[in-house]
Amino acid sequence: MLKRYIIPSALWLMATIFIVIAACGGDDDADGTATPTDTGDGTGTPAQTGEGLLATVLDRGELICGVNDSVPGFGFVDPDTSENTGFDVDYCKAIALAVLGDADAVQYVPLTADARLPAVQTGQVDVLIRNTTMTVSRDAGSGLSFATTTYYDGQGLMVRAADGYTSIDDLATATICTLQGTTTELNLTDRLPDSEPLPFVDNDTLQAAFIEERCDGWTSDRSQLAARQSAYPESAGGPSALVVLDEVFSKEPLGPVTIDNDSQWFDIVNWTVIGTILAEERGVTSANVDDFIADPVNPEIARMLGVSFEGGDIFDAGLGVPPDFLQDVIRGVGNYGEIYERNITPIGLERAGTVNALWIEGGLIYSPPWR
Amino acid sequence: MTQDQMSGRDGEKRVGTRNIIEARDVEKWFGDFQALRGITMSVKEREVVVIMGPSGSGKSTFIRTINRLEEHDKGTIIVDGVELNNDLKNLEKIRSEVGMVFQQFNLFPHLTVERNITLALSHVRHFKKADAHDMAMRLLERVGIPEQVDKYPAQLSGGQQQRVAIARALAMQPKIMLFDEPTSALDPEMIHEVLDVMRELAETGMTMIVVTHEMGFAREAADRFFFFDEGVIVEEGTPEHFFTNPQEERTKLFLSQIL
Amino acid sequence: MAAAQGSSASELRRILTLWRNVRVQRFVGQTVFAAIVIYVGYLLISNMSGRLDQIGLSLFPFVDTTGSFPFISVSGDFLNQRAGFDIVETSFGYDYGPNDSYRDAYFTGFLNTIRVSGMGIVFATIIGVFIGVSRQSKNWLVSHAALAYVETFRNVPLLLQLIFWYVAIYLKLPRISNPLDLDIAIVTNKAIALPFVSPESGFGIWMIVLLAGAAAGAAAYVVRSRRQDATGLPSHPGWWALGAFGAIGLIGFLATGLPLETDTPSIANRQVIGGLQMTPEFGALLTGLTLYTAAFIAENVRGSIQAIPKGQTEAAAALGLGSFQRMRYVILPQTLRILIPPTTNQYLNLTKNSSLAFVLAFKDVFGTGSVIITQTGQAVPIIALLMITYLSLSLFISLVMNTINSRLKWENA
Amino acid sequence: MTVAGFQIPDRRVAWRWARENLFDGSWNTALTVGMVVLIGVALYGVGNFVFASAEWEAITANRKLFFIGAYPRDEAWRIWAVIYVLAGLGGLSWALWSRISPLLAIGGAIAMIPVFVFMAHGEVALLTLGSLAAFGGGYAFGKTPALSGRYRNTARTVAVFLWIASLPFSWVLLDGVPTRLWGGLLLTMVLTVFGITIAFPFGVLLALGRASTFPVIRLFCVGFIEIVRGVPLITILFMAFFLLPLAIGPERTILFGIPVTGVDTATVQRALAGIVIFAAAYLAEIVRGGLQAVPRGQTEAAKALGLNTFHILGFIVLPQALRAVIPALVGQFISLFKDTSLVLVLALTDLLGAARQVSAQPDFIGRQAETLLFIALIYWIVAFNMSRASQQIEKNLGVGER
Repeated sequence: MLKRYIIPSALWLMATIFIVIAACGGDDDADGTATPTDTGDGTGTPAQTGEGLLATVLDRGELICGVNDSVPGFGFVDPDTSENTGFDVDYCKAIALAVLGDADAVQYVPLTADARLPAVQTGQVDVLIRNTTMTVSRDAGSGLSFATTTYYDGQGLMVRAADGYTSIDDLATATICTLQGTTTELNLTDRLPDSEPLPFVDNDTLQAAFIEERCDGWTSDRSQLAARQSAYPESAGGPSALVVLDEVFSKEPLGPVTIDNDSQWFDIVNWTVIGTILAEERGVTSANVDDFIADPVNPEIARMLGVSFEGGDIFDAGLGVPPDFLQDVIRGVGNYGEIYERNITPIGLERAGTVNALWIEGGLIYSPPWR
Repeated sequence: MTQDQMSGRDGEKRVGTRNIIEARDVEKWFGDFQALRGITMSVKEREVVVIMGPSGSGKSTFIRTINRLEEHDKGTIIVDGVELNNDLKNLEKIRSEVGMVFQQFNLFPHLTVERNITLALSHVRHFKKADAHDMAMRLLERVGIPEQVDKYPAQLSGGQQQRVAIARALAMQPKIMLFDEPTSALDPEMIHEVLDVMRELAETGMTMIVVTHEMGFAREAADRFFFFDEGVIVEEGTPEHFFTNPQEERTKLFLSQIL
Repeated sequence: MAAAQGSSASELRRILTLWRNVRVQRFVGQTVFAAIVIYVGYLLISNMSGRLDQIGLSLFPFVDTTGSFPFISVSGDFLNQRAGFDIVETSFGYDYGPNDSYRDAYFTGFLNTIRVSGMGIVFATIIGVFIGVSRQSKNWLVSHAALAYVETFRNVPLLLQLIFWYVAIYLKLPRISNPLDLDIAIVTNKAIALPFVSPESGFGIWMIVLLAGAAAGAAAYVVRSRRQDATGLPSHPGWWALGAFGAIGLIGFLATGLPLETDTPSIANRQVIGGLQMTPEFGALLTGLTLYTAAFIAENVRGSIQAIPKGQTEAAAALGLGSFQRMRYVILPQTLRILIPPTTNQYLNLTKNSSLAFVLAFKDVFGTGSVIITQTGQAVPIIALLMITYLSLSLFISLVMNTINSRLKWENA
Repeated sequence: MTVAGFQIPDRRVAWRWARENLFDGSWNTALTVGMVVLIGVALYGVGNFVFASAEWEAITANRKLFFIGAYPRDEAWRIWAVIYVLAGLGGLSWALWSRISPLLAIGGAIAMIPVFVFMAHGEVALLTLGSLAAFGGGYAFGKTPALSGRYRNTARTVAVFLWIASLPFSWVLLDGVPTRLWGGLLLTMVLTVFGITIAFPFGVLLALGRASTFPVIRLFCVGFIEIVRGVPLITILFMAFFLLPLAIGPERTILFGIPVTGVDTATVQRALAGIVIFAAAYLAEIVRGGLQAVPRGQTEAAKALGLNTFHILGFIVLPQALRAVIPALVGQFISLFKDTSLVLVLALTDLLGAARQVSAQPDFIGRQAETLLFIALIYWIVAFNMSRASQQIEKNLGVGER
């Protein structure tokens, strides 16, 4: 009889020991000097490490972009066309245009909140553009880099109008639905320590629970709340049955995320975003970009579009992509304002007067100089 | 066994006068198949009755209706003055008065030989533990295997198992014993050890109904003989009548095949 | 081999013979196999480690490798950091808050897994046995309803069933604004609450009295069993034991001055307060796991009842045993022997399946683990930890069930 | 005989049947009445939902999503091609092996689901009927005198190879569309079928390894099997999802100190890898059961004839062992079919994922009950019929009869 336990027990023990020893082996390996891993680095085959993701993406001919598939406005699947659309998705296209010159050369990987950061860490996606908040621990401690913020968001709390809540403090002991594994879950605990968070893995089950009054409040980034509010089913009272409370209790700068050890790739992603902002600032749109290519009215536009200004040299910042990459980007997806108008305005989030307006209009959307 | 039963050695006088089993027009269906088509038969006290017939003739079904392992659909069966019907009280009374031995022994594999014998004694007859043990030992001696008392059925040979099964049935001190082909699952060399026990039992004056194809036993021990076919009694009589002068064609055919 | 006289030919033959030797072949074969396995394992792990190292993570941060004995020290590292997220639903009174560490969070999830699996095992067994016995019912309607149950529940993915129970059943319970208040119980989709008791002064003494009652019950059982053996009269030792325990417990309860206080649930501030509460998330998970597993257990029960030859029942009936006695002394002991191994498998499945809680907002050990992965980025160690956790649970359940099985010796029936 | 209960010839017999089966004693009558009430309430609830309160538009508007996910309509011919090839092969096999016919018939019936559920869609119905024609064509070909007579054994061997070849063929054909677009029932079927067929050889090897007399190999196999079986599938999927790219990812795979180009896996392939690992362990246990069912005498007889170990395994032991476990293998197929729904955690859009996408669409928000019931029906039809088919095979092969 005893035999029946000895074997599984021994196995179990061995499994544990194996993992531990393997881990040590791994550690040694990382610190060591002449191990196979290092040989890999030592040989330094450019295609593998030197040019990193850019080379990989060019080889593959396709960009793998981690996105959301259930937030209207930012990233969701259009039921009519089965295609991914939204603000974040347009930035995936922008990067694909910048690197490959083809807006369709993108493989969208829908990711849950839980899976998104590991997906970047493990190289499953080249870039993550999925309402991800930049925080210091994510940037510094998790092997990730955050590019220029594309949307300045903040956490809000949405309640049903009929319940009569007027401020966030009214919900001090309430049940509040949130998404699992997000910064909003952590912020909520900081802001309302006595509340009962109910963390779901996806927005759909969360909404079902909220409609049934399982929870009293729904906390998320205000952009997502707005998107959800705009699509709130009529059977549950429609958008007017909901109120997003005024207080914003966190800063949620959302932007593309890349892996930490590949600065070239990071730069391409970062400056593609900046390019769309600069284009808006300079009035370059998808409609008139060809006019500007033909006649760049000032040197910065010429530098940005990678064309010669009055017969001068073409400016190449050395990003590793052709200097005229922004031409494709602007022609394909438009400038920042166009992307915003196309995706976010329809869900009811006006831009004027918010932090997401251009800096010259009092907002935070600002482009460093292109030179 | 009472004294007068023991004394009834003489074949002619041994059989009593009272009908201990009376079956009248018994019919039984299995779905659309009619297994018994009107069986009428009575068995007297201390009588040994042997039933023969080809397989599917209804002989097993009939003796199983006597302790109501099968419910009959029509007709009446009266056992020791009690009619078999849906009344649970009658049923339990009859079942503890009628012992049964099965073709497949049906010993309880999870119980020792002793527990097999004493189970019903303690839970139905409410015997003291010591008394039940004594009873078990006495019966095991009677069937000739007292040394097997602590074994499990799987450790015994077929003949030994069947003898335990007989002892188990006898423990309830039944008035009637039913044997449903008790030797047909046994190897030849074990058949006679079981038949010896049965023969001895018949000599003590037990009322027995035996379904068997053992001609030797039938000729020697039986008082009366029935031949079943297709759910009816084809022929009935003494063993002599049967083996020397059967009347019906079907009986003749059957006997010619079996002898 | 005696021919080895030093000549090179015989030396060669000796080596060849050695090579043909079965034992040598076995040894070489296994060594090669082991080497390949170890090398491939090393390869995969060094790759992982290298890749993680690039982005500044380590493969298994629980352990520090140090030069001196015992070479490994479990440091915990990130698991000691403040978790920062809250888990509202905890089990067995375990106290957890957002200021506790990731380790505490993981443990909270672990206890939740144990609670839902434990309760699931109990309920699935009860329902499974009930349905399995119903499958054998002579009543056509009952046996076929049981069949429909089994075929429905086992042919649809559990994950789908869990979502269904949550979204279509538990969330549709009365809302908190319009609760179903049954005086003794409150039913809302925030919680189903029953009255419960909480200890008061004298509780400790009463516990001691209860202990004494248990001892008295055991004594009564022994005495009555002996009497039954001695006299043959039915003495119902089980009932006597229960009676003794109950009587002493009740007297003690009154004597210690009613040491329990009823805790009736109520609604305040849109929350259900007090009493014994069950959240819809836990309810849906438990219902789904229970009904799904019960379908499989029912099939096991049916199979094992059918495996008992009909002759056993007949022989028992022919001896005059009543239907309860037949079940208790003849059928059940034989059934259990056949039933326990496949049922153990179902218990293991239930425990593993409880990880599907991730679709509901119930934090079991897997759910907690995946939150920790997101918050810390430490996928490798957490997945390893999860696997070890589930392996341990599986091992524990097998151990318990095998012990029970080996105790069920025939003679104890 | 419950079947007899349905063949009630006239009223008297019906009444007798009812009395025996439903109203046999007061307890039974009470039970019957109780059950009637219970079933009535349940039927009313379901009926009321299905015919009155449910809005099935969520289903009809999303037919494509449920069946093939985001697979482009223009490329759907690839799927049809695969179905036609499989149907033709199925027909051929039915003609060659009469004994496996239940499985094939059920497989065909499952392929017909789109027609039964979506009669409205003319094109699909036509194409599905076409697959019936392919099936019939294969059958007719298999029944030609040459194949059913002289060359029958050759034909069988060829058919087995065709089946094996049909898998990579199907994958290559389907792969004309990137795997990220695969979804719905298509993805569920791909994961199940490829999962179990790829896992099968590994399962057999593991089972043989576990039964081996070599302690090192046995220990490895026992360890693999028991560890995989001791943890939930979801952790294995997680592992495949997170750790596989780390271990064999595109950049740093090193073999004997030489860097080699690693494998760049998409989510579907990773999920498949996880499923294969999982299924191999369970299949190994099933095959082990089969190995144990082969009497020792078989091996001994083969040894006495002078066969070596490989011949004994290949010609004597494995054929008998595998034949004995066909029903269990089908059972594993069914449970894997249900378990693939867990790829939801990797955000793949299988059948369950499709249902969740539909209930998130603005037009159909909150229509979860309809979508869940609909896919539950699909899962149920497939699983139930497969299990019935396996029972039939069990009977045909005489497995389990002693």
